Amino acid sequence: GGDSGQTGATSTAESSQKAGKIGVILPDSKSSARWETADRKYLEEAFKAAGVAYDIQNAQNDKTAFQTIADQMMTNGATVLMIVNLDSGTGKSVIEKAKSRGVATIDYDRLTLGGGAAFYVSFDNTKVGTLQGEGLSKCLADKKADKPIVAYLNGSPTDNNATLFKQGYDGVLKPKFDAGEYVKGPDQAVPEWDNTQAGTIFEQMLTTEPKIAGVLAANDGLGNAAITVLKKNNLNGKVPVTGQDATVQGLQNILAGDQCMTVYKAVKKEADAAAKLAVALAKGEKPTASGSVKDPESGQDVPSELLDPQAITFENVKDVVADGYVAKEDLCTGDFAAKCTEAGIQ
Amino acid sequence: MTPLLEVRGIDKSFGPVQVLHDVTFSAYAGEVTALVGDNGAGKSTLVKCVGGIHPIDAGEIVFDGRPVQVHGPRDAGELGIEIVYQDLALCDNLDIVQNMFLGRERKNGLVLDEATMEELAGETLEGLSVRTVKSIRQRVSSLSGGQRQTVAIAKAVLWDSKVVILDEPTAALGVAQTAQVLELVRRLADKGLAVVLISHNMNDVFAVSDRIAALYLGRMAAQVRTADVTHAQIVELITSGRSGDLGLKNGTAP
Amino acid sequence: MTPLLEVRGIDKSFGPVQVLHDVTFSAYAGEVTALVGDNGAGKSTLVKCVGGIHPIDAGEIVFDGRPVQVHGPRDAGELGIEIVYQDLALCDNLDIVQNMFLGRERKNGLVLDEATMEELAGETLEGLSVRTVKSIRQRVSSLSGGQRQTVAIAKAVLWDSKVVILDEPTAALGVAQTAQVLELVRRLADKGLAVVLISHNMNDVFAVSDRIAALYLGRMAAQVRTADVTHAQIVELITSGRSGDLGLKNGTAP
Amino acid sequence: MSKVKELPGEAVVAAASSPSITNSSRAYLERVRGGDMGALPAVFGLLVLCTAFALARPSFLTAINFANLFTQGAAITVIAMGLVFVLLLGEIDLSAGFTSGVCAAVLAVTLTEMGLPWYVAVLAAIVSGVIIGTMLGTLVAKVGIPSFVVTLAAFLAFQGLALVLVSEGTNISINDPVIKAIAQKNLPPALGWGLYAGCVAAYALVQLTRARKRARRGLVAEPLSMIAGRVGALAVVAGVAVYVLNLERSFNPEFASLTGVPIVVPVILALLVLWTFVLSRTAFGRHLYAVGGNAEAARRAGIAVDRIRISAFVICSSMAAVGGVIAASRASSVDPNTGGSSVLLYAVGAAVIGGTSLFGGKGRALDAILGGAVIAVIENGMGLMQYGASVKYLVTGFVLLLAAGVDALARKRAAAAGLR
Amino acid sequence: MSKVKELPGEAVVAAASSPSITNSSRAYLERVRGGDMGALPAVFGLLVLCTAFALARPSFLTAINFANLFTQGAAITVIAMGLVFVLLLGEIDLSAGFTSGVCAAVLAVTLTEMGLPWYVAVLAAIVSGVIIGTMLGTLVAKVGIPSFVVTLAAFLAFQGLALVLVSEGTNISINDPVIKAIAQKNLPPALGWGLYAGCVAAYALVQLTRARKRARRGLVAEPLSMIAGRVGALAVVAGVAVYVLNLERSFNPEFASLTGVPIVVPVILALLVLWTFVLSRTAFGRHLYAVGGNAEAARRAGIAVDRIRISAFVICSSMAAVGGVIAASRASSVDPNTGGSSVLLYAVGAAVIGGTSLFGGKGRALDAILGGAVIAVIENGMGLMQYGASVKYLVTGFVLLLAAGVDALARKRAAAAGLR
Ligand SMILES: Nc1ncnc2c1ncn2[C@@H]1O[C@H](COP(=O)(O)OP(=O)(O)OP(=O)(O)O)[C@@H](O)[C@H]1O
Ligand SMILES: Nc1ncnc2c1ncn2[C@@H]1O[C@H](COP(=O)(O)OP(=O)(O)OP(=O)(O)O)[C@@H](O)[C@H]1O
Ligand SMILES: [Mg+2]
Ligand SMILES: [Mg+2]
Repeated sequence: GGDSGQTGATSTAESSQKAGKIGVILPDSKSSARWETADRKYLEEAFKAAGVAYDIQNAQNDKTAFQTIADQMMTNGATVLMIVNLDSGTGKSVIEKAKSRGVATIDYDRLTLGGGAAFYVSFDNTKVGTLQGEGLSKCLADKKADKPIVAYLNGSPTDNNATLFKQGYDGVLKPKFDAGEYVKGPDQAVPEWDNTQAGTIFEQMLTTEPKIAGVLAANDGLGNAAITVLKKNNLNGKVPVTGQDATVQGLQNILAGDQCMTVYKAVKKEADAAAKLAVALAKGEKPTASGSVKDPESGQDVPSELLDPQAITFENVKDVVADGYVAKEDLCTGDFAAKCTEAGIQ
Repeated sequence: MTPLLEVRGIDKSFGPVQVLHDVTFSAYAGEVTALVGDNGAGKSTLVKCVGGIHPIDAGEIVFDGRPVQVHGPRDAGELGIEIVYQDLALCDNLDIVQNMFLGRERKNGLVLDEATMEELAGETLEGLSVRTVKSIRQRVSSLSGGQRQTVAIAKAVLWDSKVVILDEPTAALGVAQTAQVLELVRRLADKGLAVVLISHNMNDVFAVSDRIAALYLGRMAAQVRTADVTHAQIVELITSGRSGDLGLKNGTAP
Repeated sequence: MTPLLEVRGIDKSFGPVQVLHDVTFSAYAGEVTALVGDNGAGKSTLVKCVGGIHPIDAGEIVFDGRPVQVHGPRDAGELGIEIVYQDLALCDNLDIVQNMFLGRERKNGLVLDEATMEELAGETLEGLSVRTVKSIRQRVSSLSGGQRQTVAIAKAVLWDSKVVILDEPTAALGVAQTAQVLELVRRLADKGLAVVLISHNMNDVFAVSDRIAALYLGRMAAQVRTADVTHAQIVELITSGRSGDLGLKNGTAP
Repeated sequence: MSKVKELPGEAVVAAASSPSITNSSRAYLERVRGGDMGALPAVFGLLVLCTAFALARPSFLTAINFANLFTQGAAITVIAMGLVFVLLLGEIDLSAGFTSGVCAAVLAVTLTEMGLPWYVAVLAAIVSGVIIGTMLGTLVAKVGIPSFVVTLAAFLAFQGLALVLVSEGTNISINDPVIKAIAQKNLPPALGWGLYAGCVAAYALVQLTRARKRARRGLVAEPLSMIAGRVGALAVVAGVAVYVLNLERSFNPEFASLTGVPIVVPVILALLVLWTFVLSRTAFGRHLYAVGGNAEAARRAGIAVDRIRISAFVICSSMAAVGGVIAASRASSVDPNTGGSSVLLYAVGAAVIGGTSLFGGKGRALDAILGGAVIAVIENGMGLMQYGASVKYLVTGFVLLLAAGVDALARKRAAAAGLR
Repeated sequence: MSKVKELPGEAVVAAASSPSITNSSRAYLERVRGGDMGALPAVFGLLVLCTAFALARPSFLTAINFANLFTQGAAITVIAMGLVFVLLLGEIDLSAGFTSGVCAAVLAVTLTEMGLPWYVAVLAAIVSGVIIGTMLGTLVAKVGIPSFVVTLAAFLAFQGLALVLVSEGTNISINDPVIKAIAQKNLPPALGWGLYAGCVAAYALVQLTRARKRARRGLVAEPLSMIAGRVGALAVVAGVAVYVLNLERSFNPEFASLTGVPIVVPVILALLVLWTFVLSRTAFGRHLYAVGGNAEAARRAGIAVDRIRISAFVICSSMAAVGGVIAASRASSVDPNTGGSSVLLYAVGAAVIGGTSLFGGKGRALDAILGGAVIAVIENGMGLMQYGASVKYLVTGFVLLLAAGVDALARKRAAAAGLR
């Protein structure tokens, strides 16, 4: 990251005299690596290409800091505010404050309920959960599991996105539990997406229920925690585990056969779409979006760009590399080189 | 004449170590009772038991003829027992006036009446001839040993109490201040209070006391009228627990 | 004869309050020098300046003829100055032996030599006739006032030092223990050490000292040979700063 | 602020019983020279910080940023003010952050789900704080569990409680205009000036009456010149602040005007005056210092130590509740994370930076304001600096250290001069 | 564990200079009766917890769960052991958690990105800890900033540092078999028994030699019967533990066997012996207690107080580094959250529950083990209970309070009897 945003801002200051300034608030750097490694990079690239001044900051999962950063961006003269809210409430208060100062707003990745931002750009979070549920079902079918016990390792209990993911995979798996096809196992949330705690939680799940046959882990970090415990008990590869974010670690686990699938969100597409809207707004244009989403709280339609997440299994790991999201030299280290070849990665 | 304060058959142990053995002791109104004994004899422990600092294992405390329960310093204070402890017990982070009125602040409605407290404290300290205290708004942590002791004494005599117990009050005091304190002790007794004075200085003890009680290794060796004994006898009682007819017989109570 | 320890023209202020004014004082090897003065005269402050506890504002400390810098207790210790402070400075959470050897533990290689330390501590305490200490492995927090004082004294005399300064060492001690300590003080001086004794007890001062220095409100009123003065003269020096030819003239140094 | 001058922390040398030292302004200067600087080091650290940020980012000095500072720091400052009471006793309350979250959740639930008016909701939040404080205090004082452990347990339990109240991971929006106004709206400029005049006049009056009363009783009193100087300084500083806050700070004023003193400012001021009064002018406050300084001595003086302990926890938790209300107002929402993440550490940090000791016996309500200001300025300034996530953490830590270092070196000088 | 018996915390009454009290077993019983129970309350609290969980979930008592307990609690326990040193001085290290994270990140980077062998990586991690500790200690001791503020700043900065090291939030997988073995693999059963025999024998030998030496010098020594009793108790308890850990605990033993004492157990034991030795048998340890008990007295005794302070921080941070290595081993990965969230509070909590005082002067290495066991049992047991997130938080808090309450009530009795 660094303060390259700053250099970008000064170098383009004169060229875009009348163009405004774009402020971006990312949510945190710990629940997922994407915000600092992918989103920041792609947004910066897009803004620089368009020659618009920008300021990208990270709220580090702190609501108070989130609001303070919003205040400060407006103090610094931002005319477009793009936020990934930490929760709808603070998001809403930021959007309202921005509106009252004539600053345009974009909801990035997360919809601020009742906020009324000008645009919404995102992946469909419930869809992510649905893909995880379907992926797990497929892996269990491949393993020919009979009435498998499925354990849930959910995201942080205080994270609304975790609730949305759960809605998604519950939508797929609950009917199967009800039909007696699968057996519902332990179901626990991991505070703050903490991988260390996830290890303990899963270890204890396995102690109570040694016959767990499938693990729905909400992201790759939690998945890796479960896989570590499974390895210790020589169960890795036998019990399918899901994930999300297509991290190097997750993809390696997939290549090794320890993880059944992950969900890849093409962050670049999302960032590009959002950046396009933001740049247009900053230049005082009136952009339009391809679709819209109904805000369940206010009942209004928010103009939206919605992107589809993609399920990744051994077969299509190569897609992620081809997309440039993960570099081959990071992924295919040591023992994984052979697996990479096997998976057709070049 | 019944004693104003009497303790009967007090036992006190700290864990496995028994410090007081069946101690009986009385203090009479209008008299100064000196409590003497060697280092570690149990004088301070006895005082702390009376003051409710330490719970007692056995025995009873009788105040003005009634057996009473002293569960804490508040109980002792309510009975009218005022104590200057050997380990002064002042709050280092408060100033002299604040320490002297601690727990019994003067108030104007809700608000502390600082002016009145300052005046009263000043007067009391004047009476104890402390000339070197720069300001009575000085924090206690910056006082000299003798100054601290004077503050503790002044704190105890500021109140209307019935019994005043002073645990080695003059240990750190200079010649003039010691004289003042002894005079004060006598004055308190003459006002009808029961005063208990603990001291290692036999001259002081003989100068002001009406009775002397001698502790020896946690047992009460003897309690006698000052007029009936000599200096030498008391020293003997302190160091060996007995002196002629007086004192413990073979380590048991007389 | 040059003094072993000499302080010259020492000034010391705490914030706006000047406590020591141009104080000069000497202690000679093989002699006991008594330092007397009223409560708050500045005796303890002077000792703390010598011990490196307080930095001095002006003046110098001369040891064995050489001016020295004492920036902390370690420096004082290295010069061979051993001090018993009035506020004893013991670690309440350690036991008697641990306190006595604090900072100068006996070791067997890396490991503490507990057995040797216990033996030595026991012997030293024996010499100070403390009969009531139940165990030398008792924590200092559970000791009586006199017992604590004895531990502090024993701690200071355990070492090979050249100057021993005792700040009111007998304040909390009983008759017998006081006698022991005074005897010890004399013995140390006879061994060739310079001993400084602070005390409010004139009998003790006259019993053991060779010289007497009197502080009055932070100024050195006089330093005289004990043989040359009377009891009454010293008391006058303490309380008014002058006595006949001796002492301060109109609040300035003689 | 008048009361602060005579807290135990700063024994006023001038109030000597001997009239030899009379000139208290000289005494004050001598004290500063001697190293006993009271609030000066913290103020100095603050100035260094502000200068640095102003140089790096000129927008730091704008009226809008100045106004933002107050609302940004308000919740932490209020929580810190409550913590001062617990720290004064040498105890700690790790759960203060989540207590504020739970109370904010109570506020949100009474307001939205139960549809009660705002004053009932605020009352409910504060009563929750009182109940929580009573519980914590009782466990510490009566059962004797170390406060670190009690409040660690509460830290965990209250996270659960907050989750229950806002039903597992959602959040509750607050739409009540009064509640939202607390941290988001401003006083009309005229009212701001009125309040200013009232405060300065009251301060002057209190000071003069005290001095006159003391003089009449023959006690050493502050000379008029000193009082005039202090009142004058207050008038100037506060006047400039009110003036700046009454400037127009909207980016497009024709669109919507934005002027006036933020409403949180008088709220915090009122709390400061209240607690400063309690700490320095009532017997209860005196007893708090006594218990913190030497609990055994306080017990021997007949003070009900347990009761004092419990009260301190009650005050701490109810101030946390007030902090929670302010946080909820600022965010116009409550979720299970309210009061979480850095809130607790920042609040304790604020109290400690201001000069409150973790060992008890030393601390003032003003400390929370000073320390809270340091924390708020750092957050505010860092928000203007546009660093990446990792660099921002690093720089924030470093800046905090710098502010504390200035302060520490000044205090060290004081200690070296023999004053504590 | 032998050394623990003679820590300052428990002055051995038996070692009296007068031979009037001789029978030390009687003395011990009397001490317990009098209320001075040493480690008993914590052990008792632990037993209550275990019984409750065993009743609620029979799987709590399985061999696999017993083995899990050790690996789950290891990192926190090791960090707590380091924190004891800082707490002993009345200081605190809020950054210990993230120090462990930073050091784990250093390990991961040296191991994977730089491809160096495992021992170099471990060394690098520990050296990082030493450097961090030196920095923190110097700021506290020499500059005089309160440790709360210094380590709060470090708490922030190290989060940034960890992010930089793991390149802004990615997870680094650890594949080195040696590192992974630390927290994931077990000793061969035979080696476990061998170690057991060695430890018991060494303990007996040390005890006997000491007693013989003291007796020869005429000092009061423990009677043989007492020593035999203690050695016997150790032999039985440790024997049962080793036996259970050597049982087969694989879910499908025909496929792969899983037996033996987890490797972390001897690691923690070695650290316990080391630090107990340092604290109770060396001059350095003695000085730590002295500085914690009365820093001024220690200074007057000529102890270099600053140096002691800095060393304590160095030990704390390097133990945090060891904790970080164990955590990395267990998770076989490092991310910016390693050492974050609850790690610090749990570690300090463990030390305090074990009996270490936050005010300094009181604490033992064993405390960290006892308190760490309480925390681990709670986490482990709660993991078996299958509560929802909110209920889990609530119950965890309550259970923690319960364990601490048992302990507090026992200690209160001790205090009432006049012993501290
Ligand atoms: N808390 C305690 N725990 C254990 N032993 C104690 C405790 N307090 C006092 N003692 C012991 O009890 C005995 C009596 O102590 P006490 O303080 O009553 O003596 P004293 O007569 O006041 O002596 P002094 O003249 O030296 O002040 C001493 O041997 C002391 O070591
Ligand atoms: N840290 C300090 N700050 C301010 N004043 C102090 C400080 N220490 C001592 N003083 C003042 O200095 C003066 C001298 O104190 P000192 O302790 O030296 O007296 P002393 O001669 O030892 O008296 P005593 O016989 O009572 O022990 C006293 O008036 C005391 O109040
Ligand atoms: Mg006594
Ligand atoms: Mg003195």
